[in-house]
Amino acid sequence: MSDDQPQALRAEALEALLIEQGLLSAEAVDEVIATYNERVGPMNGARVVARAWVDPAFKARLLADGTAAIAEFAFEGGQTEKLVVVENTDTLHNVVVCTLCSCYPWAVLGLPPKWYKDPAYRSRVVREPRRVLAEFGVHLAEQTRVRVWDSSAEVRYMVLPQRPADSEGLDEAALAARVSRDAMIGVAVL
Amino acid sequence: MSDDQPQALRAEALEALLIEQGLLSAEAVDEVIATYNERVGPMNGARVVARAWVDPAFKARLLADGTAAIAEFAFEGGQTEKLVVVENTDTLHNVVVCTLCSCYPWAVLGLPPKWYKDPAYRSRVVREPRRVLAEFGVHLAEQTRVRVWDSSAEVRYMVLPQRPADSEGLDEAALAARVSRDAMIGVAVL
Amino acid sequence: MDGIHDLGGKHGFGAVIRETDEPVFHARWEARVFAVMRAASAAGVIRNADQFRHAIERIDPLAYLGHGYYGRWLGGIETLLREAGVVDVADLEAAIAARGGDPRAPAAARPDRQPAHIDYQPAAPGSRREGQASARFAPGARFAPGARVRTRATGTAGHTRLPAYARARCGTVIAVHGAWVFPDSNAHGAGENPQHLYTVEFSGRELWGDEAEPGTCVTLDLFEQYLQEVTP
Amino acid sequence: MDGIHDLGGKHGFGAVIRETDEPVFHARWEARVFAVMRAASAAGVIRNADQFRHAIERIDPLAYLGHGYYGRWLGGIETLLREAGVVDVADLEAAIAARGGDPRAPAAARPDRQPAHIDYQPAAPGSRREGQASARFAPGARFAPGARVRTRATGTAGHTRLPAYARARCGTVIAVHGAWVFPDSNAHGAGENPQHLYTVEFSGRELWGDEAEPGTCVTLDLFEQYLQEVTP
Repeated sequence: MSDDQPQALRAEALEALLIEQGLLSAEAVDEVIATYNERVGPMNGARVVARAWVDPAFKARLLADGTAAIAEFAFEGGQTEKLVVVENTDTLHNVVVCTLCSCYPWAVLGLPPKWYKDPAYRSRVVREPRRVLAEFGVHLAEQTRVRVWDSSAEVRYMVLPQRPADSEGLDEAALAARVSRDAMIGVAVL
Repeated sequence: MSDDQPQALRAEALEALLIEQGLLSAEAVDEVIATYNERVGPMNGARVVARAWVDPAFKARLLADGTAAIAEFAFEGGQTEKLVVVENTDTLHNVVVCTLCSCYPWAVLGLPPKWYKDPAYRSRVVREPRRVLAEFGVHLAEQTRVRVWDSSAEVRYMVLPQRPADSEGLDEAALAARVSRDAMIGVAVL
Repeated sequence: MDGIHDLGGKHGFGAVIRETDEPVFHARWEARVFAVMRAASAAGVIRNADQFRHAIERIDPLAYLGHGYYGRWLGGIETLLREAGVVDVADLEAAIAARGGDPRAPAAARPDRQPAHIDYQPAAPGSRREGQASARFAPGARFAPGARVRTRATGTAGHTRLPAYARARCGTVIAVHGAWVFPDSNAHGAGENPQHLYTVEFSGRELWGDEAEPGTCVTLDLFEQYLQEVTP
Repeated sequence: MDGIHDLGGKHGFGAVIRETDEPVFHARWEARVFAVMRAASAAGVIRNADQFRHAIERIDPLAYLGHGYYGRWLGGIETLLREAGVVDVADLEAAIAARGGDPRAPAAARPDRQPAHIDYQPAAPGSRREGQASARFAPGARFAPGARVRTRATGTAGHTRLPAYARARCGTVIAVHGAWVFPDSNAHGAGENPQHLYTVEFSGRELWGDEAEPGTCVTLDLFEQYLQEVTP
């Protein structure tokens, strides 16, 4: 993958052929770039997490039915027909993967990072999650159980991280700014 | 693999370093080339097959203990510590593979052809042997059973093909000339 | 399909490499591929996500490992566009050459001569996913939370969402998700075959034996047809 | 090791490509690799075939699929030569550059920082294979021809000769070969652990389910430790 020039030219050629046939507009690329840079991304999931931290009723709804609970945010982005939110606790750590392709809850987390889609993460995290998490800097206590969610169908998973101990008194927006993408995948703690 | 120049240079560099250290002689490459072009190859297996066709007592010994039976030929070549010879009949067709690497009975067949070592043959012949054999031009009757020998340990397998119907009266040397490498792997019939 | 894509539990891929300040798209061509995917969907060439995933599974295995995520998409989309006759490979190669590229550079696409899904019609417009499938699916779920189930032992040449690492394994149902379209048939235009979907939890030990990390488990979302009851 | 090398039953590799009038070596560098392998064996760097096979399994997966048979050997040998300290990577890269090559071209070798086998000593000179192992192995074979056996369900991070496609499968013993060195331990310098070897026949249906071709079976040569008795 050191040289992606052949793929770049092939994509450009394919795009040109579809534009010629009237199947694609020349502006579509810029629209894609704008959508996933500006509107669809982990800032959406962060808002959901922050609200769950401050609003116990919302948190209960979110854990009971993630799809219904996030409907009020009206996110765009797709790939999130059914959302299940799983909560980290003192005794259980959750982490999400898709070993067969790269399923990911776009509406709340945007497009996945490269490592999430690469063979190393997909192959290893189901077999040796503690070792992989340690490489990410997450060192779990032996007695903390680890549950790896392999997204093999259309259900999409998001982790509800534990609220940082030093976040007392922050409002919802300030809390959202503390929530990282990696924490919502389960490869970071806050 | 369109361009194997990096591998070629790396091999040359490695060879040079070992020669410098006195671990390898500059003539070793030519000796390897001579050995496997001139002395170790399927002409050896062909002699074994031809003898089995003309000498029923040898054939019985060969099928009972291949290693002992070929000892009288004193082949060189290695990779054949224990040889098992399996006989094709009207109702059973045998074919040999090594799915995990490329094990092959060097002493009787020489070094394996490229296709034997490539992913396509190794992956497919255990799962769809009839289809693969058909691609090789071997169309088996439905009632002929197929047994695929996957060489997963140090036992090496060679197929004893059926003697061609039109070979009456040929002597052992003429018969040997009729035996192909592919027939001894089991991907051809004679 | 027992393909290169089925990576769960495989060894040899090294460390997880993270980028700092990773952009959403690393180059404009990645976004182009995304736009082409959308156009192919709108044109009806990509009929459903299952067919698209299977097209990606069918690309050249070397490209699968070497061309990255959008390179894999590119291979899958080109496969489907050529199978549908929307793009002709000669035109594509001419367009590559016109841009100064090598039209014979190894491509990821692997179109079938007779694609299995060419006659595919959705069973009903918009009926692809949960809501609609549930409505048309009368029978109740076969398994309830807490049920012990065993997965199918063998693979298939077609599309499936039961990874190899979880075959012939026993687990416990921890959630029931209603009826969903069955990818194994839907990917091939062989019907939506809606059926109940279960989240099944497998212990690390069940999946990986003695080498499993202690106190770990994996969940998978598995379709009813993959599962058998375990008799206690 | 659940590595890229475990190809049996995998889909997606296309047609078997045969060459007409194929030479024994396609280029001189292939014979060079062969000669280097012999030298590495003579120098004690390659201690046994199991260790060498495992070194090949450990190379870069892309190189495994893309560099051909002797490219795989090259990767395995370079791995072991570097792990043994016989070859330094800086010297190797300098030698490549001196020949006009790019020393940073993707290499197949994947040396471990702390190779598992560095302290390996053969249990006895020349005791690697059948004859000697049998002689030192007292107990009788656990299974006789005709016995029904089931293979181990799980894989391992180390070397093994039980392919993934034949795990958790029932078959019939058709031959007993005496005691042989156990590759799973011998590859790692963890002892020769000699044990009985059996040829086990599996029906196509047992391995591949309903999609199996009728009237086909596969045999594997399997070590006693992989096998369990099937109680009828």
